[in-house]
Amino acid sequence: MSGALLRATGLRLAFGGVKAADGIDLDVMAGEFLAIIGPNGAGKTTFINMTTGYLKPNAGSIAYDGRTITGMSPRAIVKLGIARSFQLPQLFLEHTVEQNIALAVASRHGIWSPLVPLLRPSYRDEARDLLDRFGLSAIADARADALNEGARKLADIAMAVALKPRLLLMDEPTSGVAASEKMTIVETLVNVLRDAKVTAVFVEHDMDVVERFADRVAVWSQGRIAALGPPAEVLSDPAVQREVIGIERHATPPGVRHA
Amino acid sequence: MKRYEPILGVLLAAGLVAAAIAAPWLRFVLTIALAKGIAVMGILLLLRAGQVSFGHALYIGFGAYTVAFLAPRVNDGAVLLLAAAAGAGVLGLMVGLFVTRYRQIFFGMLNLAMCMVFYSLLEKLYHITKGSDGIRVEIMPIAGQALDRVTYEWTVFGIALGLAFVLAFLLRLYLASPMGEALAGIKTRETRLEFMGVPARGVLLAAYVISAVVGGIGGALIAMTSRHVTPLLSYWTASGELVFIAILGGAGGVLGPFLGAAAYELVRVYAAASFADAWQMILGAVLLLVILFAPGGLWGMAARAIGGRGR
Amino acid sequence: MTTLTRRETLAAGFGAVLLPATLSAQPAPRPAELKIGVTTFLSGPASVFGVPSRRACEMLAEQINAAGGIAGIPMRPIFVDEGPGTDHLVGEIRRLVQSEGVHAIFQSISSGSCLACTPLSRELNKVMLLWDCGTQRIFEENRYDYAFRTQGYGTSEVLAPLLYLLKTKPNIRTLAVVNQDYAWGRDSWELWKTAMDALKPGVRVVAEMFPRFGSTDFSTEITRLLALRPDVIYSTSWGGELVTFIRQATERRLHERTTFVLPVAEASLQILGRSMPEGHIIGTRGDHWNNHPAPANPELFNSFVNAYRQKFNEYPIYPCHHMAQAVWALKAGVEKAVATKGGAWPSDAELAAAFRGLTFPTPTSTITLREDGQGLEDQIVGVSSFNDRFPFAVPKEMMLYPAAQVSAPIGQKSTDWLKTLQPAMIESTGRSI
Amino acid sequence: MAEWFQDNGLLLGLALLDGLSSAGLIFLVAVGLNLVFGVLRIVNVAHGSLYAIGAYSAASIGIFLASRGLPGWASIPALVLSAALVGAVLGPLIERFLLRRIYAQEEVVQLLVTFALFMILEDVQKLVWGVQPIHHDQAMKLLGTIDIPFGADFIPFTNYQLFVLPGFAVVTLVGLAWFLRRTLTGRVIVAVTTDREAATAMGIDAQRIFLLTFTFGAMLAALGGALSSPTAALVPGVGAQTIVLSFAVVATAGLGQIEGAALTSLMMGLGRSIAVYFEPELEVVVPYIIMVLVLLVRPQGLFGVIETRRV
Repeated sequence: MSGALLRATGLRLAFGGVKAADGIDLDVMAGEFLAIIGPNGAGKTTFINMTTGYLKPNAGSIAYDGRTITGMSPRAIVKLGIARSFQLPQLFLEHTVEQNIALAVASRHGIWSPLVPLLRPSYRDEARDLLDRFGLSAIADARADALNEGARKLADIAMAVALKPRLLLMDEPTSGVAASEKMTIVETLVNVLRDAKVTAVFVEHDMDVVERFADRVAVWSQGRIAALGPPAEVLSDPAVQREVIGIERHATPPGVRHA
Repeated sequence: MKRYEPILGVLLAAGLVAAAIAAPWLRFVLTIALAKGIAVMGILLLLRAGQVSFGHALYIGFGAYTVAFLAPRVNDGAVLLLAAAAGAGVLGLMVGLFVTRYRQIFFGMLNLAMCMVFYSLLEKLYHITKGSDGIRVEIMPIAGQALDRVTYEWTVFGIALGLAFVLAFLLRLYLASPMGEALAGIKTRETRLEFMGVPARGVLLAAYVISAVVGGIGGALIAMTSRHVTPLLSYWTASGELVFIAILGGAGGVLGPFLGAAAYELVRVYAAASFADAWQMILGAVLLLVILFAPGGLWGMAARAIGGRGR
Repeated sequence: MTTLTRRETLAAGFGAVLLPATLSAQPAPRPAELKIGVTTFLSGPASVFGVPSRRACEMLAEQINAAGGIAGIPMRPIFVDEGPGTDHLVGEIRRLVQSEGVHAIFQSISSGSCLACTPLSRELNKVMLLWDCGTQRIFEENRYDYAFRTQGYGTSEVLAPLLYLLKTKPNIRTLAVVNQDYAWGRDSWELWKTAMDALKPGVRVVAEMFPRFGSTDFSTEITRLLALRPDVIYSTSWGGELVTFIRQATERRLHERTTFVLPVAEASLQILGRSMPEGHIIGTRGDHWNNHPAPANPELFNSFVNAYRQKFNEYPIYPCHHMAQAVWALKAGVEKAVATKGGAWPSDAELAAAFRGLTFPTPTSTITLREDGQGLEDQIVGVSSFNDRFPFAVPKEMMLYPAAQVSAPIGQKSTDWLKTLQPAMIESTGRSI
Repeated sequence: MAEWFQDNGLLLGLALLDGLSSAGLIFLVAVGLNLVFGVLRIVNVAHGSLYAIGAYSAASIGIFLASRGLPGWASIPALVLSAALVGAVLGPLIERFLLRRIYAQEEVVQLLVTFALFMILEDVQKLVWGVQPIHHDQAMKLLGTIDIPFGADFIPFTNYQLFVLPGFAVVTLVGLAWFLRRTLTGRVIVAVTTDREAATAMGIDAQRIFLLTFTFGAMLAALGGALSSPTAALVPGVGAQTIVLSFAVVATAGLGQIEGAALTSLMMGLGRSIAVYFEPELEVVVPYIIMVLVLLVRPQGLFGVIETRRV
């Protein structure tokens, strides 16, 4: 691990009176898996939205690979190698899963070829390979709007991975996934990401997942980072346990969709 | 279903040719139907992106008037077709740069506004356009060949059919390409496109320009067939008619526009002949029945008959 | 009944299309019925003209057939709607000729329709009688062997009211125009302006307004006219728009500040009833006023007007008279052609030849189809007034303008000819009737 | 500039009066369309037909009452009554038997259902009321005129156009605003307009609201028609002319925003009347120019709210 891949400094953003980011300073190290935990409304998704260009901070800056990306468009940021997945899966609902992935593959190469099929052998193979690794081969030909929540979630992440990012931000990758499958899926995901040497930031509610897979964990509370460090250390902090994890475990039983 | 599309296309074309040989007056109606079918492919393209243009009669009118204006100077049908296509493309680019910033009703109504402004110009610039009287288009040589009337009509019919084939083929490729699939992505998840590094507006603009080009071609063919152009070609109801044909034919495949256009023109002719003062009611009722009882339009019906899915 | 037979023909359309279309090459056999295609507005705003004219046509066909038909053959009109626009109409004309096998076509109210369809007379070698459209462009820009207009045209229909105005109100100084924004509105203004500049130079045009075709509110235009107080307001509007304009204008007493000149007012007078103010100049696109003081054939005139009234509970309006003129011209033309062939049925070319130079009687006068195809129909203009006979305004102090004096000579464009007019013409043309 | 105002100030004043009256009428038609669009998300093309039928019915009922010797003052309540009647009969019929079957379908299909309905109703009007212009101006005549001084001169305006039309528009605007803000049903309608999903999730009976809103919209359309009938002769096609302007108002105003519709109507009414005074040829395109300019500055419409998608 060598230095910060992403550096957020003094990020502030308020919606009306609500401070979604109230002075966020965070370094994401190259190659690490950073988990973000915290109660709903703490500003976790806002951080991802700001990093990917969907929201513009009122103050502060974000640097990626030594370069300031604050205020850049999502499109430009993706081109630099930052991809994301979504809390509510953002799939092309009238396309098949395979087409969804292939579109992501295609967008890496530039999509401006009007006469060669999307599902040309090279894109198809890459998409199939990815689906295989995510264990989605069986539903490759299903339309995205026919999938269950867990499959949508995975397909959504697979699309982000297909962009071959250096930094991947995932918003609650395991919400909606059945508890019985959760560990297997995360394991698969982590293997894929480690193989591709992707740095990952993920918002997570399941502390078991955090404990097992995160290199570091950041605790969000009211637009601030309340704690930051290795999972074992942070999760055993009684204040964190009381204010974050306790509430979390009662407020959102696993499998419930966050709207 | 997609597999059958070429075969069905050939069958449909053979049917059109047979009808045109058998009844000379139908040849005229069917040429118009082909021309409108070509234009409706552009509507289909935009529908892929979930956008409804209520103003594409603008490009029909533009293509038609391009032919009418240039015919006395450039007396060759082939050149005029190219000119109409290119002109409509440029116009489409200019209008598209503006309207592709908008979605849904705003997109629809801005297109309508452009169309109505063009219509008003055709009416207002009386000394150039002859207003509602319109401009007559004489029989013209095509690709350097001077033609008598019947040969000319057959040639235009043939060109319309040939263009329909070529354009439908290209459109089919386009729709299956990354550009075409990204276009369909605008309908369901436009934001995701941006997060994949794909400029959604550019994708839509490209489709918009293509839709303008085919609109221009359709309009030029209409002018070469009816040989008289009037501002009515660009009235808002004419735009509605294009959307009407698209839905009647079904938005599932590239044959839909042609099925729709042929059905539309034939129903209109037969309704007008049988009930001269209630043809609108009959057309409206046909459309209503198709929407309520045959979702997917005529193409969907054909697809179900063969046993596949519409798309 | 007719619908059914036509539908049968159509049902046969797809099946019987395989029949060889070689009939026209044969020496023409005597048909069992004389089929006439009639294009007219059955939808949209201009159906105010189209539907009454269709009624008149059906009524006359019935009468003629009851009296033995035309040259012994019953006539059957087949109607086609002009409403959907020219690309549809051009197709319908082909269908009428190539599928229905009509023997002649009565063509179109709209100038646009006429300009689009008349060239087909040449291509399809079919006689077309232009029964109502007024554009001067038809016969001034082209020569047609198969097309004839059985009524007057824009030039005379505008010039006659202008002459009447200048004679009765020689001191006008300002004028405003409110016309519908489409070809007739623009054309009729250009004709008027050209003629006015020649006949009375120096009249100032204080407003040129062309509200959108189909407007339902003229309050703004009227306010502006009230403020401008022009001596004359010229409008060739018709239908619902003229009714709306006159009602909104009279309610605000615009008619007390100015003189209206309304060359096509006749068709709206019944609807306006007592709302039409008195003392304004009105025209009827011809000489067929329902109160014509001295029609050439009073019995025929009254029988037509009364039969129409009885059947439809209203007076015929000018499109009905125009339609009747086409029917009478058809009768005269066909009978002349048959007589020329000694009783044998004429070919299309022979039928067309019979119409050239044809003079046929109308109830009010006669109409001659000139060498170029243009009909010469006299014009009668007067000022609106009320009497006991009619529950709506009719003209009084009428002047008749013989067609030949208010039409451009053959081979000359109307706008060129109107420029050559001399002020002396105001006194020399027209006579009181 | 100052000089121009000195010369034309009085005219501008007249244009203002005319603009107010025409804005009133534009608003009455457009606000119903906007309300329906806000709640049902359907661009109701048949709104124009409802307008026309309202106008025709009002004229017929007025003529009937007059022939029965009813006193003149009754003609104004008769207008409102006939509008309510038309809306209450046709609105539920259309919503219940047509629209309700297609809420699940794509927007374009919904739009076309109303387009088909529009075509059918055009012919129905013709069958019921014929083609000759119909007019009944008792209400306008009854109220007489008022002389507005104009320099040394004076200009008569009809009280009906100067006061009744804008008056009805203001009453409708205030009444609607009160209804939407202060009553439970009104608030529910607003809730459905702003966030349909959330509203239904909260247990709102969307079907009832749809029915209610559509009926209400139909009544407003018919009211617009009825109120216009004393000033204008009714002919076939009057609906098509009216609806296209309302489209522009809706897109410019912003989704379901009644205040937006009011402001837009005012701008368009004034814009048009000013055009008639100073550049009459521009009158037709003024509404579209206004629409394009507004959307350039505010892409979501004058009073529209930007819909941010949660991701």
